Amino acid sequence: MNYVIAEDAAATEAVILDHGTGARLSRELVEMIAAELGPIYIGEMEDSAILSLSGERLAITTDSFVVQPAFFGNGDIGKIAVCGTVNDIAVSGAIPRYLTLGLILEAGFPMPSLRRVIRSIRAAAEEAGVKIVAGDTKVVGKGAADQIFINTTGIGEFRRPPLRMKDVRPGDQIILSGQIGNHAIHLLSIREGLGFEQRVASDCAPLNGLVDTALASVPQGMIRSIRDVTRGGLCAVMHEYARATNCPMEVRRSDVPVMWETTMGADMLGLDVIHLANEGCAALFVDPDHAQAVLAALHLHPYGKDAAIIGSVGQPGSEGFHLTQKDGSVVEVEELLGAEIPRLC
Amino acid sequence: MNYVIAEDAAATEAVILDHGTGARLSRELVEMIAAELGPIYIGEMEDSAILSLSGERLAITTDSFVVQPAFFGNGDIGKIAVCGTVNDIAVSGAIPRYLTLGLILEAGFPMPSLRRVIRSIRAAAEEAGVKIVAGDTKVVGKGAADQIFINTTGIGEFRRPPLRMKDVRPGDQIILSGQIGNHAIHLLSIREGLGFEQRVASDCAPLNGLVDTALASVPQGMIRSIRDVTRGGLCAVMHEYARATNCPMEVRRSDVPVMWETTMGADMLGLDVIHLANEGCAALFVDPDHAQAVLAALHLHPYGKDAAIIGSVGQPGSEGFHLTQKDGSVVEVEELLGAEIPRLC
Amino acid sequence: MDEDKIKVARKMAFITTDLQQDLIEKSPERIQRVAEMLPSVVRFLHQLRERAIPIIHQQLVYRETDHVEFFNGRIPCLEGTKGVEFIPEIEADKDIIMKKRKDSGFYETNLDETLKGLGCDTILLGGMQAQICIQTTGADGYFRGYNVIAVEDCITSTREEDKRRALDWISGYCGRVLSSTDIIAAYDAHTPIEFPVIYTP
Amino acid sequence: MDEDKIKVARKMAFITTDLQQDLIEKSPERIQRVAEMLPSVVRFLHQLRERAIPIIHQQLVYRETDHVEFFNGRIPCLEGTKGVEFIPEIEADKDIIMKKRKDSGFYETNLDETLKGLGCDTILLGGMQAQICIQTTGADGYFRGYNVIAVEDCITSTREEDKRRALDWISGYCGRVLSSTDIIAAYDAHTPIEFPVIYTP
Repeated sequence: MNYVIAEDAAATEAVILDHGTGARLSRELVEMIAAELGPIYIGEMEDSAILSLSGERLAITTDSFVVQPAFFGNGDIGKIAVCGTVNDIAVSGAIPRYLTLGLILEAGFPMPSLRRVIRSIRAAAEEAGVKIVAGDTKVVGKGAADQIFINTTGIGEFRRPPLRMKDVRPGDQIILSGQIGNHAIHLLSIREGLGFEQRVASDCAPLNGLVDTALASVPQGMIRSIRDVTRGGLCAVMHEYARATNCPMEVRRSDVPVMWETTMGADMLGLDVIHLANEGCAALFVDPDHAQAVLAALHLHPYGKDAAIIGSVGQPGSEGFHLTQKDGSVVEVEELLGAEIPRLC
Repeated sequence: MNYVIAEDAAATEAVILDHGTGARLSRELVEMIAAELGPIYIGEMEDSAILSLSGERLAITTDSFVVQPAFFGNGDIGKIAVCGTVNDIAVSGAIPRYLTLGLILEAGFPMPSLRRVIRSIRAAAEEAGVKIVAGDTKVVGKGAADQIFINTTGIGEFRRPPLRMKDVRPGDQIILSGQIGNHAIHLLSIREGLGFEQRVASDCAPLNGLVDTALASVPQGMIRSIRDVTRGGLCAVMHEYARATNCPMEVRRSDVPVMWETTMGADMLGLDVIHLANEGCAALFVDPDHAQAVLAALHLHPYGKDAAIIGSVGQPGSEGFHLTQKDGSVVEVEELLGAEIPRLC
Repeated sequence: MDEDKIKVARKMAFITTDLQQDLIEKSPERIQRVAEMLPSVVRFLHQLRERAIPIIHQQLVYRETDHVEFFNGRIPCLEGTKGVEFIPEIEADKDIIMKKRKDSGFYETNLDETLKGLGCDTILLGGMQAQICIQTTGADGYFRGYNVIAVEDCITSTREEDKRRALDWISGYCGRVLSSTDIIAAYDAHTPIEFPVIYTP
Repeated sequence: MDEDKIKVARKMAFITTDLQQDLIEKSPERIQRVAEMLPSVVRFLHQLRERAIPIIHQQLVYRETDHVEFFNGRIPCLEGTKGVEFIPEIEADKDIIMKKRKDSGFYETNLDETLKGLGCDTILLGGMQAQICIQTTGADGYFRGYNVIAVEDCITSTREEDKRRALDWISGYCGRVLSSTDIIAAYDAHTPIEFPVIYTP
């Protein structure tokens, strides 16, 4: 009997870094896991699962955070761990209410750093109006984890109908709530010391207030669906909706809000901002007659001041993500296979 | 500006391995985190938090699993991740209903191993009758995690009153649902190649069925409280109840169910079985007039066939864990500061 | 003693554990302790060979990738190095050599199969350290139905108290503790060595 | 050109990047590329020293504990090793030497303070690699309000296309690309070097 499967199976297919990027390989991994779980897996591949528990509908989501670097210019892994899960709940249309908090700490992680993370968690949870209802802390040996990993699981309640991808219709306008790419450029810049970290801050923020503002601005049903734009960036979200609706997502690059320095940094690294990760940006799919009203409401919210209508949902029959470039040409943007790795020395 | 706090603070207090053992240092760490979280932390330091969500009461708990070795003789980290959380929910008196599943995978973790873990999760969830409602998978670089870490968060619903530590009374009988120490001796034995792994299997099992059986056997309120005996072992649980009730826990060592080979292995390693971790054993605190009925019910359940009454709750006024040894002497067993490290070569 | 409560050693094998360069040279104490024991071991090996009693030398072998305690700043008993070799005095190459990767001599080795092939029902244990490798090989052998004898004068530990405690543990749980002289004397006189049959409670 | 849309270089400093043993010896291509550029760099350094224009050599220094790409099986530019040293041709010890630990020369260094202390408003960039350290030091300097000049014949990359792309990026976003000859000629003739003032959209 051999307990060390890893050794025997070393020559076979293995999990690789690209399985964790939010692009196609990630999806395939998730699909494999869902298939293996079979009938006990009742999630719908949405970010939040909707539960009927004694007649009450709840939203629940879980996320693990392995941010590197764990501390950055205007936040840290703790803030991200709260915002990420709050945002997942909020975009489902539910009100985020409770979080659980699972910490995995590497032996040697300094106590002051831990305190700083916990304080960030507190501050972000206070801003988002959520309570942490259960926690767990594990410590692993030096080298067995990378400083700190955080899992948060969120529970929200529905006081309005859930928002679902399948309600998105041809002609719906696509609104981005803010500039994209800043989080990724900020973190890459710190990791490599590129200089952009001084100009480009992470967008990490809880978006439930912004979502509430948007939903309150128009009649029920006029905002069809909302998705937070995280790993995999705008491109991954567009492909996700294209697949779910069997309609192409048609976006104008010139209307996508991006900081000039972010474009500059991405260009230097050979990256396209549409693939970059964000932590405080949502895509909203809105009835065309109500898009301006939603946009106006978003502009009044601090996290929505750069919101813009970036395109619309095309006619059914062909999937894909169609990007109108600045020169007027239309390109079909493929989903990335894995992470887009920056060109470095 | 320096983003790398770890380096600056290297000389200050750090998280150490002992912070993760379930003994005193763990508790202090948890208390520090709860204090830092302040008013947003509304858990009660019970394994499951009880939520009032639109009038419905739910139990919720979260746990991360960093088991080493990840695969063992009669189970793996996947089985433990389900059972651990199901058991936390079950001992609160709630019916476990839903789990979330967060995976952190080290790059290079073999796909067949992952499948094996997922299958174990499925099997354990099927046995326990729980559904997995949301999932998340992260991949980290080689060396940034130890093969696989799993977080499960569980949600249960109360169809009977919650069980609480504070309801335990002097004179209540303490029942152990099964033999202790087997899980720890099995894993230590595999890790070191000690030979005991062939004779001593892990006790890892979902206990919600057993808890249901016990609760159904006597009138409501006669089982005051139940706790799963995990990290920190029987000793940690006894101290937890002693602190919560301000009563001593009085246990007879000769009545504690332990496999002969487990005692033998623990003795070789210089460990005391009362400190060893378990994954399928619960301590029940029962009204003295109903203890025999509960015991009889437990004996009919496959996971309760070795159940035994091991002692009782003493009179209030002095806390502590009093153990009557086989020679009749009574010793006051202190809580461990950290992990009890086996003596090895 | 009740007949069905005792069993008798029929065919023996001697198993030495970890008598390798790196493991002995870890510390001055170990070198000293092994030096004290070595004459007994060498004499016993000689007596056993004369009587065609099988001898198996357990050899701990680690790889570069193993996560093990470093000895003097490096992985001990590394495959292909000098340190993994047996000390010359035991003349290991006259006997059966068996690699192992963990404490118990039975753990993922073919020791059990080898002993069965030799028809042995009794294992004599020697070498070091008493409190882990000897003890655990003893327990593991006992679980597999072997009679276990710790050869008192052919076993050592860095500290005498660890050896004492280990031998007490073996005699208390799973076997007997005898000197090499007693074993040879019993063998030559055809005196059966008896073991209590322990019923697991 | 509109007056308020241009600014003029007043005081310059030349910053070389990563002209160190380990970084150059990483590959035969790099050795070759640096050898091709070196005469220009040496001549330019000489001309600058004659004119008392400040020169700052950026030195990448890693520690044993850094998680960085291994060069030829080890951490390059390790503190205290030969590989961290500058190539002798640039005679670095005649000038200011400044350690850095990441790509941008401004990142957690006192480059900004040093330039301000010298009264410089314009940075001339040389060394390697164009597409990371030069580019990022240029962007970072630009963000801090410096005029940025990439000295075309004193910059290199392992691959010519990487250098080309980097210089295009600098001229497109944050600075100018000039030859060392043009810079010295303009300096000697008191011809102002002009920069467009770029308004961030």
